[in-house]
Amino acid sequence: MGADGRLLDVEAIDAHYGRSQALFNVSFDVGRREVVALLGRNGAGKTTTLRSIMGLNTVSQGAISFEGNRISGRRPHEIARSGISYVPETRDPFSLLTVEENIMLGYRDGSPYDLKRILSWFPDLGGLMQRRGSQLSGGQQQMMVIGRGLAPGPRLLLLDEPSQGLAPVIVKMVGRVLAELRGEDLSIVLVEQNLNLALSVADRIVVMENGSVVDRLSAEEGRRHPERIERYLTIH
Amino acid sequence: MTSQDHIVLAADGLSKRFGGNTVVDRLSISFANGRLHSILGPNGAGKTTLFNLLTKDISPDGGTIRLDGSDVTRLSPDRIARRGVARSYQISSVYLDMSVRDNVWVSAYRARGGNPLVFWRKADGYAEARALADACLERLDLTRFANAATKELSYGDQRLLEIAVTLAAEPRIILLDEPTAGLSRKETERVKQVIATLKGVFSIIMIEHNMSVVMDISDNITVMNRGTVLAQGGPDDIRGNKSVQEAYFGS
Amino acid sequence: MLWLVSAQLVNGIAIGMIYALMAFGLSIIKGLLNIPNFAHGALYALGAYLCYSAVSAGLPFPAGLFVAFAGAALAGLMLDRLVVRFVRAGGYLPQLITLFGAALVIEQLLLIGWGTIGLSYSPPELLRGSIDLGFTLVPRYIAFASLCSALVISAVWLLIEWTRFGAWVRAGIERPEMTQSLGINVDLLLIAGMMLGAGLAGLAGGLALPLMGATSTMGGDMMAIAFVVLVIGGLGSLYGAIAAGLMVGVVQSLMTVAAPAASTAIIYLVMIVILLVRPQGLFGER
Amino acid sequence: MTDDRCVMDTNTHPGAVLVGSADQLAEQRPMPKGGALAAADIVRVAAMVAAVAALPLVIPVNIATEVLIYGIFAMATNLLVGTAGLYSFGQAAFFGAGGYVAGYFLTQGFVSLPLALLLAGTGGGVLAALIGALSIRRTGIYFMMLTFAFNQLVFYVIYSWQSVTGGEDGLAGIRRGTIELPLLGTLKFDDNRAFYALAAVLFLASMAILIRMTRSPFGLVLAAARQNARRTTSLGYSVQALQLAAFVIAGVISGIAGALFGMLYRIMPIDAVHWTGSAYVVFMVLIGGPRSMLGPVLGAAIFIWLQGLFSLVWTRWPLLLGLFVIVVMIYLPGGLLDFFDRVSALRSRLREQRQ
Amino acid sequence: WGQKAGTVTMGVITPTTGTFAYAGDLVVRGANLAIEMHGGKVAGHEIKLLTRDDEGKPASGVRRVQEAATSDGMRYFIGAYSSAVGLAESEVAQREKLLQFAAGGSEDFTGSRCGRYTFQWSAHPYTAVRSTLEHVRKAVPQKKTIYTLTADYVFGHALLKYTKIAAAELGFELVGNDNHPFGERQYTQYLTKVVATKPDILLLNTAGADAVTAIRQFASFGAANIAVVGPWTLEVDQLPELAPEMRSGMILGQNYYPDIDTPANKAFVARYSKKFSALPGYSSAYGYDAFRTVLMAMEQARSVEVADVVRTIEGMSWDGVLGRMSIDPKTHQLVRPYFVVRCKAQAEMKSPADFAEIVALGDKQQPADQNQCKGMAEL
Ligand SMILES: Nc1ncnc2c1ncn2[C@@H]1O[C@H](COP(=O)(O)OP(=O)(O)OP(=O)(O)O)[C@@H](O)[C@H]1O
Ligand SMILES: Nc1ncnc2c1ncn2[C@@H]1O[C@H](COP(=O)(O)OP(=O)(O)OP(=O)(O)O)[C@@H](O)[C@H]1O
Ligand SMILES: CC(C)C[C@H](N)C(=O)O
Ligand SMILES: [Mg+2]
Ligand SMILES: [Mg+2]
Repeated sequence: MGADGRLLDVEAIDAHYGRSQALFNVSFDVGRREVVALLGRNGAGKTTTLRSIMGLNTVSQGAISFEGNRISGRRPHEIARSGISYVPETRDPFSLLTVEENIMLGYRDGSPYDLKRILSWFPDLGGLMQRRGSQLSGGQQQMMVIGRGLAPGPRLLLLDEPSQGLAPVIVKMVGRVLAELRGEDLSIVLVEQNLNLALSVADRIVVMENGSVVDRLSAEEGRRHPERIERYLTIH
Repeated sequence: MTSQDHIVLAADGLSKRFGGNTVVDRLSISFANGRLHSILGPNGAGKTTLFNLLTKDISPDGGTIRLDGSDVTRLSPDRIARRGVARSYQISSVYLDMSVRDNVWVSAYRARGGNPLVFWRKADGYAEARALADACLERLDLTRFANAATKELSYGDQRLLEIAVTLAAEPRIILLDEPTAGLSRKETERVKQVIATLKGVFSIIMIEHNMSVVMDISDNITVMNRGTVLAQGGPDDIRGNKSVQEAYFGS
Repeated sequence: MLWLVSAQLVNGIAIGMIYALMAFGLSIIKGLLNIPNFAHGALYALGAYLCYSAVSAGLPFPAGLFVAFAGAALAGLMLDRLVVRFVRAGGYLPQLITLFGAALVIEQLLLIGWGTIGLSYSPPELLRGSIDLGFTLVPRYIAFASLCSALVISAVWLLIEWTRFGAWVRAGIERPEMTQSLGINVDLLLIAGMMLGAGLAGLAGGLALPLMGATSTMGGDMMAIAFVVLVIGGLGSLYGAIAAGLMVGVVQSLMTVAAPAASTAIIYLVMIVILLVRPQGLFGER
Repeated sequence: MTDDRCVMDTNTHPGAVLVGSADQLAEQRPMPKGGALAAADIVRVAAMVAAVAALPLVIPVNIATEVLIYGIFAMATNLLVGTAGLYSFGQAAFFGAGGYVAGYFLTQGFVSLPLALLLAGTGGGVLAALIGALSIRRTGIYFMMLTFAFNQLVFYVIYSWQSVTGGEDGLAGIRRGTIELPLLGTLKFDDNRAFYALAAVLFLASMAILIRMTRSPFGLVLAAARQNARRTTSLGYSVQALQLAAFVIAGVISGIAGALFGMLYRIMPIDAVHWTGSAYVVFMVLIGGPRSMLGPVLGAAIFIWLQGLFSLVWTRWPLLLGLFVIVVMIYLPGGLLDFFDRVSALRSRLREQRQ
Repeated sequence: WGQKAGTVTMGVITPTTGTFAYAGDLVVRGANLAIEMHGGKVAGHEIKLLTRDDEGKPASGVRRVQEAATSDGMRYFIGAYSSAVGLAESEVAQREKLLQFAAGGSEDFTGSRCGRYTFQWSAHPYTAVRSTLEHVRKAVPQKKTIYTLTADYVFGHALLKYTKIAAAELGFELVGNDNHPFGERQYTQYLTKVVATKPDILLLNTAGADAVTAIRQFASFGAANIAVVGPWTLEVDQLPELAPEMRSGMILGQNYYPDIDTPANKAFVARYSKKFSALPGYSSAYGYDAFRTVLMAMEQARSVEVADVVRTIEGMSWDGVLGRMSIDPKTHQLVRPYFVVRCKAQAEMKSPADFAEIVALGDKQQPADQNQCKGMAEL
């Protein structure tokens, strides 16, 4: 645990794909029970940032630490076991496994998010348990992978565009779930194009552009001055 | 010229079952020429499956599909496409191992009547297909990526490319499956504008969960639930519909 | 005629069970690791040689079978660490050809280690001779071997079904990054899957020793049949491996009554017909 | 000017109805390019011709001929494996069909070489059309196994039909045939060098055709279908028909290669039809690199040459071959072509550093 | 013609990989020993020995022979081991005028595909079958019915053909036959048929690994009252592949057996065992005796020109490893004795390599009217 109660520290990281650089000196931190929204246009580097935290991209400069321990350079499954979980924007369902297997794949004993709890949020999934991951509609997959990310009982959840492809009623549900989770021992890094959703659940906002962090503000500020964020997201 | 109300595509009593589940249930729907017709519905309502049936990506278990009045229920998907129906996919189906430009080229070549069996000429020699491809990239602001490998695009940019490929097919009827999912505001705005300008000339059928897009530009909206039509009407009718509120908006 | 047909039926079932074991190991590696293991035949041969050496050194036959299993599993481990893991990212074909290269190496190592002359071993006294069913003789050893195969297949199947092992490995294969992100050590899983599959190949080789002897080329022929069984049965299906194994054994045997020269060709015909009618195989899922 | 072409130029395409009509494209002239052939292309062609001419000076002429024959076979296979993504494990059937058809013809007292090659190509093509029509509908490992099984069936048919094919002994006594030319008289190929020249001509022709093919609309669409068949279908292409066309083309070319092989050693051996022959040719493709047509040729050359070389060095030579395969796949996953890429990348990086 | 003055290049083209992988090195041993015992020189020329792997495949054999002839100036070779390979190579030999001393079970070497440049070292299948069955007739007269299992290629076909002829001549009854593909590994379905038919004798017209596997699987049935007979089934090289209890009592025809009582063989066996601490088998004896014969002919002709040597061998008669031998000039078949052995039970064996005892000798040559050789070409 960081001295000042910080859970995650991303310190001045760079990341590359081959020879092209995708992240430039990105820094931010996440406190305990805090939701940090990471916003930015397509191609800004949000996904790359999440993948770097998860250990799926190597970080060429800088360091990432979790609960005071350096995690950059460790292998993804070790990072996951230290308490971080990832829900990718591409969903990546396991197409051959059943929905139940998909969700419970990473479940660890003692996790507060068991199947029952996950189904209480997404009752639609209830009737689909024995389907294969590939036999779901887009939105159903999205619910499934959110559940899959929670099942291990992480202390930090990396959510990449969770509302994508969800019907408004479910988007609202996701908003409620995130609010509920915030009351527990869970922090979230949320990448989200749905600004309303992001603003309604986030504590702090980090805005990215072209691989760099260009603005940081509290959610309160964001809600009062949405134009401060939107100028990065919409046509000038 | 056909009138605005001419029905270009219609399904009658269409059904699809997966195992024991009826996913599309004796559904009848018709799409008018030049209109933008949106399809809403809860997750798993059967919207994508309906698209798959209309383009014959999967075969229906019952019912008929008519294109310009003629029965196309038994046609193969490529024949349907050649009759002027093109679609985008919910999960991006771009060619990851090709350049961005070639992705669109494959579509444009066929659109301009290109014969795929031509093996004695170089592909990059076809001026017209190439011009069409480049124009489509430009429309979606992808020109700067034209020579990039597609797998290097961010997810949102791949979604844009998906739309560019669909447009390059120069269809009369365009089926778009959640065209703005995963796009940032700016890109969403752009796609919305592109769609809005196409409307009137082309018949567009769009599945979309983003209400600001749907309500702004749709002529017609059908709401599906459990494989059947729950409601149908203009944007205002739908907004006011009680059962739609419950099943879809959740308020 | 009838007695001959029934005799062949019995023989076919017995032999088919051994085919099933071989296909089952292949199926584990294919189903769990998504590799068409071209080295499977070589591992089978290795098992036969190891079993031979073990029993020649005075160990009882069951211990020989264990040595075959363990030795082949170890070879599977080495195969994975030294070779396969480096080409895993490349996908299907590079793995296939690398394993083919590995098979060449293993076969030649067998020749170097045990010499070019094939080796023979008679089963323990208890398992010699035949059981007289009245209409036919069934060699005791063949009955034993097919029983053994059935037991092993069931045991391994239970292991995969009752633990989360199977789901983990399948997930790890399809999406290694995602699986790791859920805290699962994919590398370790793949090793375990490879060892299990390879071990079963070795065990099949050990079981085959009294019937086939030990020769360096014994694997190639067996492997072709095992692949056929695998595909007829449907990839990744236990029932499939068993049913198809039995089917291939029986068809082959029965064909000997009608047209012996075609008894090998027939199984390919059967496979073609099945794949055309039911592309996913008998028990496979699409 | 083209800016508003995308979908906007509905005036020139009323109703934007563009149902595929082939003649429309016939009028569409290819874009003129600077010069008929780019300078780089000329250099490449010249280099290839020179390499083919020099080969028999470096290695024994028969081996050189064999390299070219397998080069043709491997290039045809690469049309399937590399371009179309059809992992066929049954190509030996077509190689064999060509070899046996031409061989039978040439053992029966006929001598016309063009006719023999024509028959071989037809034999390979017809068989490929039959097998392809049944197999193409399946994908992935099922396609692989179907082609493999058909290969085995063809093998057993040839094996059992001893009166015509010689069965296990192979079809022996194949003559090389002659070409009657109006002015030049009769061309004979009994001399191994003359036969090499024949193989070289056919090799260069196949290479030219296949390279052009991969860069043509046909090749590009095949590549598209490889990456996403469903998407390609939805763009209006009949994917299976195109793949079948590729399968047949590969069958024809493989058949011709088989005929040359039979004539080279004057015997068509049964093991040329065995499925391992199919596996080997796929390996040649992968070892060389499926990205371009040069790869398979390199693969064939290395494979045949190494096999000969290793077998002289050590009785346990397949071990060396196996190690070689493993090492190539580990260090050059894209095949030997990767090696050249690495070298040129290294060179450009060095150049960069110097500047 | 590539032949350096002062040296003569001879080749051994045999399998070191594939189904007959065990044989290649053994043939080379014998060939080397022949050269060594000849003093390394012949008719004033240095001898250069090439060895090549034919992989047991006709195309590879042809390729290697062709290559050795053109690039290395090879003029003489022995091989192959499999008939299919040897016959294919024989065509190259005729075309390139190379002297081939082949061994193989096919009658075509000296029959329909005979050639002036090819000599056949092994016995004719007629001789093999006839000698073996003659002995069976004498040793176990009560056994009358025969079931045959035949490898489906020239070698098996030839043996089956002469089994039918010899059976008719000697009064056996053939009660069944199955052809199995070359390289078959699964024999129980055939054997089930055999056991059900209850013949007196199971006669194996098959060789190599196929035969070994078939016998092994037959042993697992424990059908003791069916005698196993192999006219040309297992050479002595392969006997150790079978456990003693699997082979005991089998009656086998042999092209060679180390116990043969001739001075040439005694010398060969002595030298061989000293060098390799093992007894020579068929493969080594073939390599040795074939090379020895060619070297003898060169000396006699005082020439290493192929044509001279061919002519000399055609007219020669000599004491070889197998006994008094000559070549039938009309067919190029080596006229030689054939040996029938009975495999010993473990208790009877005096040493691990004491597999069998020679119980009969046969030398009936194929009747001339059955031979299909259309005559020899000019040199
Ligand atoms: N595999 C890759 N290879 C090369 N470049 C890549 C790769 N993936 C992403 N990039 C590049 O890295 C940059 C950042 O991409 P990233 O996916 O992180 O963006 P993002 O903010 O998540 O965008 P989106 O909202 O579209 O998902 C982009 O410019 C993209 O082109
Ligand atoms: N291959 C399949 N096998 C079985 N069921 C399937 C299959 N594909 C889809 N389904 C089911 O059919 C129903 C309709 O799916 P469809 O994809 O059409 O939904 P959708 O309306 O597009 O939803 P979303 O908005 O989430 O994309 C879902 O309940 C889904 O689980
Ligand atoms: C000596 C042998 C084993 C002969 C070999 N079976 C052949 O093909 O003729
Ligand atoms: Mg992203
Ligand atoms: Mg959908």
